[in-house]
Amino acid sequence: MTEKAAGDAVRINDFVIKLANVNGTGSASANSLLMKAFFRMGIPVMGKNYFPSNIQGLPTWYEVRVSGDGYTAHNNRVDLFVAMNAQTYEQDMAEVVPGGYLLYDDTWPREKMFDRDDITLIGVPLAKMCNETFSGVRARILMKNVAYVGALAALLDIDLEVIRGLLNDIFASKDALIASNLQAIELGHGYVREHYPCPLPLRVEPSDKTSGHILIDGNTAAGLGCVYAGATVGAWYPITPSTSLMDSFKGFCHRHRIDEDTGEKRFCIVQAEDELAAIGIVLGAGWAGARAFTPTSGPGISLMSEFIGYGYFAEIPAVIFDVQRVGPSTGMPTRTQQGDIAMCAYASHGDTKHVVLFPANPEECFYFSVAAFDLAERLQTPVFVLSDLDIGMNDWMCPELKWDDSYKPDRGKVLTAEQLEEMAYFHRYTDVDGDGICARSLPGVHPTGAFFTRGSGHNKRGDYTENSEEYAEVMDRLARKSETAATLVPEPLVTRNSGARHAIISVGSCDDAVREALDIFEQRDIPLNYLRVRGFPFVESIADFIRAHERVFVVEMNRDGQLRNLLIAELGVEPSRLVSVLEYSGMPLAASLVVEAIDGTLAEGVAA
Amino acid sequence: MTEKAAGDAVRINDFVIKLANVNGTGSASANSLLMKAFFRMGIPVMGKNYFPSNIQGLPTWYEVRVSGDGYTAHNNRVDLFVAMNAQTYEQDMAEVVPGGYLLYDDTWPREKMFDRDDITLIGVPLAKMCNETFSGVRARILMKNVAYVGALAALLDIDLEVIRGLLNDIFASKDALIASNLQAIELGHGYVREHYPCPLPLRVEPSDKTSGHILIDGNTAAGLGCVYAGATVGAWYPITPSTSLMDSFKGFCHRHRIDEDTGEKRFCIVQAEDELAAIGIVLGAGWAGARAFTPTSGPGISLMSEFIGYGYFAEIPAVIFDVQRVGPSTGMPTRTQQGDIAMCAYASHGDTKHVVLFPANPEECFYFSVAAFDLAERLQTPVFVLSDLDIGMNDWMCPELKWDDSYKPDRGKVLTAEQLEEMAYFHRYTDVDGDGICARSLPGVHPTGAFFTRGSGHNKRGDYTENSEEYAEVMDRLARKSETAATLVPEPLVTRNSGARHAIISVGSCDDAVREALDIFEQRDIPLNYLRVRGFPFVESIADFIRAHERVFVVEMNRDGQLRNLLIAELGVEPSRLVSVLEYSGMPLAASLVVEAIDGTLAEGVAA
Amino acid sequence: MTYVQKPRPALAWEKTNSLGLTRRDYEGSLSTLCAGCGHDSITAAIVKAFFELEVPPHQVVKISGIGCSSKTPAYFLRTAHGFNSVHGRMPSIATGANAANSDLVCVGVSGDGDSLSIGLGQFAHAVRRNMNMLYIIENNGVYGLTKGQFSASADVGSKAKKGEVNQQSPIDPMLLTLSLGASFVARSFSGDKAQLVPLIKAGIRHKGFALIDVMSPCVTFNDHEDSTKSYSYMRRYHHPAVQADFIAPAATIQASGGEHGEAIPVQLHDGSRIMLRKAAPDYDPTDRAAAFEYIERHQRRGEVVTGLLYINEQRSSMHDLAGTVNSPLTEMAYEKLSPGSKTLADIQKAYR
Amino acid sequence: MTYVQKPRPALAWEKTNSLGLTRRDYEGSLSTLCAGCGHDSITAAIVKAFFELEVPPHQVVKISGIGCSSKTPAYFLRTAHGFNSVHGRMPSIATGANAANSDLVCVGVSGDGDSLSIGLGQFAHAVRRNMNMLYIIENNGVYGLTKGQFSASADVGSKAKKGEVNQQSPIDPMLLTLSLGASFVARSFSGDKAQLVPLIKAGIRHKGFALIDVMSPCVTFNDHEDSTKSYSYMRRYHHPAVQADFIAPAATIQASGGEHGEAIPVQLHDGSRIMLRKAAPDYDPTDRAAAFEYIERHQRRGEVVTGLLYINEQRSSMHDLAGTVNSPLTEMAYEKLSPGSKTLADIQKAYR
Ligand SMILES: Cc1ncc(C[n+]2csc(CCOP(=O)(O)OP(=O)(O)O)c2C)c(N)n1
Ligand SMILES: Cc1ncc(C[n+]2csc(CCOP(=O)(O)OP(=O)(O)O)c2C)c(N)n1
Ligand code: SF4
Ligand code: SF4
Ligand SMILES: [Mg+2]
Ligand SMILES: [Mg+2]
Repeated sequence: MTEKAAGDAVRINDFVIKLANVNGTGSASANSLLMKAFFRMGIPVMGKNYFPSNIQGLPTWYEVRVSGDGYTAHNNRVDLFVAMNAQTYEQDMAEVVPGGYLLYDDTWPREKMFDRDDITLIGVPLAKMCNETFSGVRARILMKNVAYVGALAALLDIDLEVIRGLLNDIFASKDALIASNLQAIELGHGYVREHYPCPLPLRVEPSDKTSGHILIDGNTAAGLGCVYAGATVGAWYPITPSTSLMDSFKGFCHRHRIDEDTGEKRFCIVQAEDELAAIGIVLGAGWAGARAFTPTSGPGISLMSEFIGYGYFAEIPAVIFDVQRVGPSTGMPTRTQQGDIAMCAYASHGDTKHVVLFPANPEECFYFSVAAFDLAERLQTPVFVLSDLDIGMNDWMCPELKWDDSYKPDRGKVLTAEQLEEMAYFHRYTDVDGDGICARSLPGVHPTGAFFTRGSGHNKRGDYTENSEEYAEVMDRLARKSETAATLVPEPLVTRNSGARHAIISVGSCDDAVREALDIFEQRDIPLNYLRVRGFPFVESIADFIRAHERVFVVEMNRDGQLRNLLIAELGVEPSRLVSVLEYSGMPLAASLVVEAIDGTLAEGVAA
Repeated sequence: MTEKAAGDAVRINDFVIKLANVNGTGSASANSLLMKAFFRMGIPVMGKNYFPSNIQGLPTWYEVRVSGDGYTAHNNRVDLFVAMNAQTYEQDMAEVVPGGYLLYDDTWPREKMFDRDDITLIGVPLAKMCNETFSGVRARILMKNVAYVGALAALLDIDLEVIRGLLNDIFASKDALIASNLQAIELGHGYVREHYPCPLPLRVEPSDKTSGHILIDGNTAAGLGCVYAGATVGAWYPITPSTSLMDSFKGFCHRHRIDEDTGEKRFCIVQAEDELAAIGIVLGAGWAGARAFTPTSGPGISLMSEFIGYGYFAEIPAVIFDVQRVGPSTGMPTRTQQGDIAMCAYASHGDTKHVVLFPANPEECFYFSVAAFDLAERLQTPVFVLSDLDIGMNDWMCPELKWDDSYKPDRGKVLTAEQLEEMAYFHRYTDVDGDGICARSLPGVHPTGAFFTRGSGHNKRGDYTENSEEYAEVMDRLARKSETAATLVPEPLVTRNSGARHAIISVGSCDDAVREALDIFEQRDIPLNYLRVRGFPFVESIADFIRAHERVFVVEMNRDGQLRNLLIAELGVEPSRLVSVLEYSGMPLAASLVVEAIDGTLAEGVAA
Repeated sequence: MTYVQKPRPALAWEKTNSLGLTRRDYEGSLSTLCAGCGHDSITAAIVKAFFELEVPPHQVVKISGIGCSSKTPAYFLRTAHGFNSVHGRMPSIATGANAANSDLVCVGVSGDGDSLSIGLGQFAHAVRRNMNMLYIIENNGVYGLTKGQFSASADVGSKAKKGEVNQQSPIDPMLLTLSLGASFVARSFSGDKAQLVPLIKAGIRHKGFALIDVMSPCVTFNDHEDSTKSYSYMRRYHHPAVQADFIAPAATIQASGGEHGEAIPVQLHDGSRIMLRKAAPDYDPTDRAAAFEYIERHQRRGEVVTGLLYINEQRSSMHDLAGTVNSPLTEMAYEKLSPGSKTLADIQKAYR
Repeated sequence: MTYVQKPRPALAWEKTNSLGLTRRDYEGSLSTLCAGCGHDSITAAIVKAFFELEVPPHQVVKISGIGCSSKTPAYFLRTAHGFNSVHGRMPSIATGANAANSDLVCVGVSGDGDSLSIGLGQFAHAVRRNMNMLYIIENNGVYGLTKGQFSASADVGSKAKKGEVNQQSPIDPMLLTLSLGASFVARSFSGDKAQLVPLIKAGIRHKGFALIDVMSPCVTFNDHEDSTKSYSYMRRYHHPAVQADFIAPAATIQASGGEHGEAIPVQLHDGSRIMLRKAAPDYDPTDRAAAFEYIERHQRRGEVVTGLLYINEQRSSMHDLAGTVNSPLTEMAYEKLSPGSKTLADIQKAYR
């Protein structure tokens, strides 16, 4: 190995590793082992999986960013490539920064092919070593992955003790597995130590920046949120990237919601025949008084549209998780995007407006899923939690989740049997206190509470109507309810920098990249303010924020500037003030894209 | 009968009759007879049916406006009420203007109940006379309706010859039917002439303002348009108020598309199992090379959302008629609204933008349905024709439809077998001329044309991709195609009045009322300009029009100002300039609502 | 505590049940259907069945899709919650309501359009789940509410009012649900209340999915000469194969063979029984394939086989299969649902 | 004029058919499925069947939904148009394509999730319309592409890879489509190409809806010990009831009773024939109810009955029922579609 240009600049706790694998070969656990090792060493870390919509045999990549400064957004720079897939050698090599490294399995040497002279090639005979050491096809394939983690440990100075600890935790008491994994680690580690100068200038040092944190994906956190919110009915139809949300709920329920004595389940999960049924089940359960939810992705929302309008008009609580993937249509099911913002805000025919929460990370997935159930019952309406593949399926570093045991679900205005007993009559859609929300009754509770729920025209008593005034009265109240909703959804988060003339507005998983970009601008003495939208309908203060700045960059991940359109239409702000910064390629947002786009616009501004 | 205050002011060819009936009693044909009689006398006339979502036994109303000046919008004023439904006597009576008239069946006298002293009561013993004259329950009920037409003929001075002519045409050679109907007409006519001074000050005089015109409903005209456009495949699932569109297509096809020799049909209509299937059938047929369409209403579009996104992304021609009814959800299926504008513009998850045509009357329904097929094939995308219940189901006075026999369907860029034979390869999604539209090939034509259509990520060659750049390239081209679409959809219609500082923008069936309002303002020396949007994506000239006015009133029929939102988001115009004027009660728009709303805003403007 | 409906003072001539309620207490608002519509007779049968079964109305939920038939839940059990959902999606709403609160007595009312066209998928999957509900199809061979188009149950050769002849073979809810493994498959005729009322009672008490397909003529669009769904056709070709008497838990069996063969008792989960009397001696309502064969054979002759055509009390219902707790999930205290802060901390140890 | 595929120069050892095409000309792009996936064997059988039937590939359309199975149309007939639609909606796309151009040979490929869950309604209605197509369900009892959840065809007691046991009774496509009046009902096993290829040929030539439910093990998620959809289970319980040989129009019948009973010829619309050889002597593939009974009986024993289980060549297909013109509507000249200006003027006389 000869170190190539710039390769000798030492970079501690600040680099990106990308790993290329073939899917279905078990690389995911090795890559996650790697990521966790950094985390346990106390170094902030990000890991993102770029996998194909396929089960076995196609290229898949994993990006690990190690950042002592805590930057955990996607970054287009690759310092070290672990190229385990011969199909993609060429494109993988092209991605490495000058001065970077490429590790590959030189059981079959390819020195000719890896012809860049500005990167350092690190050959490790992984297959050869594993074939010699392990028996069984599957084991050999799996161990190759573990072995490159060992090699990386040597190259990057990862603490082997940490890896040992991880393996102990992962395989619990399965000693044989622990032993063979350790053996594989040592194969890679030993070989590299023997053949290459270790560690590289690129390396890690223990730190203390991850204590009080966990590594968790958003779907797991959201599923856990549903458990803590007291959800009892979950209905779903599998769809990437939302499937693991229900897996999470199911798993936690199996561990924490089964009666120890009787084995009875305190939850009911229905795998529906499709998304139309899933939302129907949720509405039926919500109407009957359970907290019910469904996780899905874009195509599912399209299919649920008719029922979503029903939920809005008949005022039934429901929680819908849309873990967004790339649209339109089937699109790229294993890539990320924020392309469903507009749809969720106004889903279904006729005049509708829905409550949407926008978590930016797994931590918010947890808290917002609890909030979503409270809001759904308080507002008696479907509530969307709009996450995305990046948040939902990748492990993010988050502060530990906290729970306040004094929490009580907000059931909203639900009449008890006692209250109904006192009432001479019950009118379902009469708003007595002006907040646009009426009292509701649950079936089976009291005869006085009976009413006929319908998606057809109804008046404030709940009777069928085709009368213009009665219909309009209900519609106007629903509009009033939206105003109430704006005051109840999670408020925007605002970060101010003194002297800022311009600002950024963003949403969801863009947050990490935007905050990194803000720091970059600050270092360059261009202070920007930042507002992150977390709920819809928008609260008026967002308009004030916009009006207080010359230019507002709306950073989002779709082609058509859906958040920007929504801001303009809903808040009446001047469109010319709002400049779109868009990433819609399916990759997570990188700070560099934000910086370049804003630089471009500001330069124009100067020129003009 | 004693004429009441203001009742003696003679009003010729300028009044509104409203008729209250029980549905399922055959009143529709009598009311249509009445309307046609005015029309054949050469007087511009409007007729609107306000019927319940029910088959038999509930109240239903019909409004007939006679206007020598050609105003055919809904009008809240009722000069003469024909109250045939005892259930609604009270509310019907309340609607009559002071000085107006109320005709009712005084077989069962109700003088006490009709206690308004500012209107004139006209009792006619319709049931009694018909029971004495006709036999059979059904005949007696039907003839009562015809008899009140006779009574009205006497009161309003309708030419009996015209009525005779109509009956001859309607019942063709069924002499017995003609005779009994005439008998009923004469019963009513004779009784009224005998008992009341005829005609009333409210009356008609022959005119010549309907020559070159027809009375037709929009669904019939649209169905006819599909026949002339050369559509061969129609798929649908029944839903009010779109059902009669397919009835029309079917009827005309049965008369004009069946091979005289073989009896074979040159069309294929599939009554689908639901709307998801209907749009699937249309996409399958369009992909295979047929002109295919589906008529539906709001709930149908919600259900079609997933497939609509597919059509956008895979670029398949389709024509979708959305005959709008009142939403959200089931809403009021027999009332009118423009509540699906936003949904149709952006239907489905992910970034999409659709082509939408907005006919304002049955004449445009005909021409726009032809245009829709041309655009769908030219642009290779689903095209919406957004009509509404008022246009679709009511008879409107329109200029005769014309057809240019030199018309050739614009099939767009479809490769012939000969062209494919010359090609070494075929790449489905490559744009060679920059208009965003690529050449397509049809199945069964030539092996070189084969490609794999998919809703998942694809590159410009048509191959599957998960590559960011390739995906984005296709999405960017689709955005370019939208720009091309803006130049091809029907251009906005602009009416200018010299000295106008403010303007109105409106859409669809609002047109009649808006034009009436413009005249009212002009008479009051407040000139307003007027732009009627007829296609989406919007052409840039609409923005220019908006910027050229101080205030632009956006008149539309929904609660949330959907057209206004679309204008702001798409054209980047300043929101504060655009003032919403909204009617969303389910009734057609009346000029008075527009005038009052604009007056209100302009007064504010003066005050401020 | 549970609340019950306060009996209205019953009129002298009104019979009351053990809850002190009269039959009128089981009625709903006035029907707005066409005079003579078959659906109204089914409504009346439902009222009678619930009154006689003595079910507290507010413990019932009435769920429907869209159509004339789907309007009818407004016309019975005024003091029960109703849910008029969207077209073809009643089964999913019912599934959700049942998932949330298994104590509710769930009655679904649908039409042939609602269940066999747009709703076929949901219908079939509700059968598969065997969720505990009574599911009534008010079958008239047409889409009544949209004015008379053929539905998927229209028979080949049946003529529409405007003359069109149906060409497509019908989807028969009996054969269909037998193929899907349904546990309670019955057919009746709106004009035969004596047959229908006990079937409704048995369907309510059956633990699982109970389907009753009721031929229910549409007088406005499908009651003419060449219709196979008219009153006159049904009166002629309605072919009862098995009569079912419903016997409440306490009652003693009126064991009478009847005219046609011996009576077979079927024990239901709550202790009530159904006495099956075979009208057709060769018919076995517990043999799925035989039922299929019998119905199909008679169908080819234009006969509409009615009665409790198949029953299987062994199949477990949705909640039993899922192992859900026995009491309604809606009544579960939050404390029993939240694992609490300590557990949350524990859980997170695995995420480091 | 019609264009045909230009034969590639065939390699010496390659067999060509009468169009001069080799088997390779009927292949598609490389499969991206898991090594050993049953679906790939079905792809191979389709290639073989089309090659031997000598169908010009570009006159075929290949339509599918979403799933691993639905990806496979990319892997055969490279020079045919393909349409990978949305999940569960292949039947409607096929209906539209067939409505537009009745000359196209339409092959639909779907999965058990695609057809029996989300797509059940469309599937059933395509059967009802009896539209002219070959419909293949590649049935593995799971949702392969979303990583192994149970599908509606999973058998009771079948165990998932992660240990969960399926409790719900399966929807069996054979029983289901028999109940719907399907005209061609067949089942096979991806591992039995000798049985499968002639069935595919017969299905292509059958005028109407031809269903072949092919048991197709998912090696990644459902090929383990306690699965009833695994290779080993199928090898053991695959129970051929009727073998079908396909005979092209010109060929003479190889009338051989075979080991199991006599051969019954079935004449297809285009002159070709199917020779049915009954493996089970008591089986009658033209008796709908008997087929139902046989399949159901064996199913209860865990046996998977395969073969051409039911055929009815008398039922008319969609276009025949509709009376559509015989040639493709897509080829109809515009002049034959537009009534012209004079007629328009005439029509409008009624609108005054
Ligand atoms: C999504 C949707 N599509 C179509 C309709 C229109 N529609 C209302 S009822 C109905 C059919 C009803 O037929 P059926 O279920 O047989 O009930 P019936 O009126 O005959 O009792 C249709 C098509 C609708 N309401 N919603
Ligand atoms: C509307 C929608 N919902 C869910 C999905 C996710 N999805 C893709 S394939 C699939 C199931 C496929 O199962 P099956 O049809 O049996 O095919 P297999 O992969 O087993 O061959 C699902 C649920 C989707 N693509 N679209
Ligand atoms: S239209 Fe038919 S189904 Fe509807 S209410 Fe009237 S008779 Fe009954
Ligand atoms: S996951 Fe299963 S069905 Fe999908 S390709 Fe792999 S083996 Fe085949
Ligand atoms: Mg019906
Ligand atoms: Mg499958």
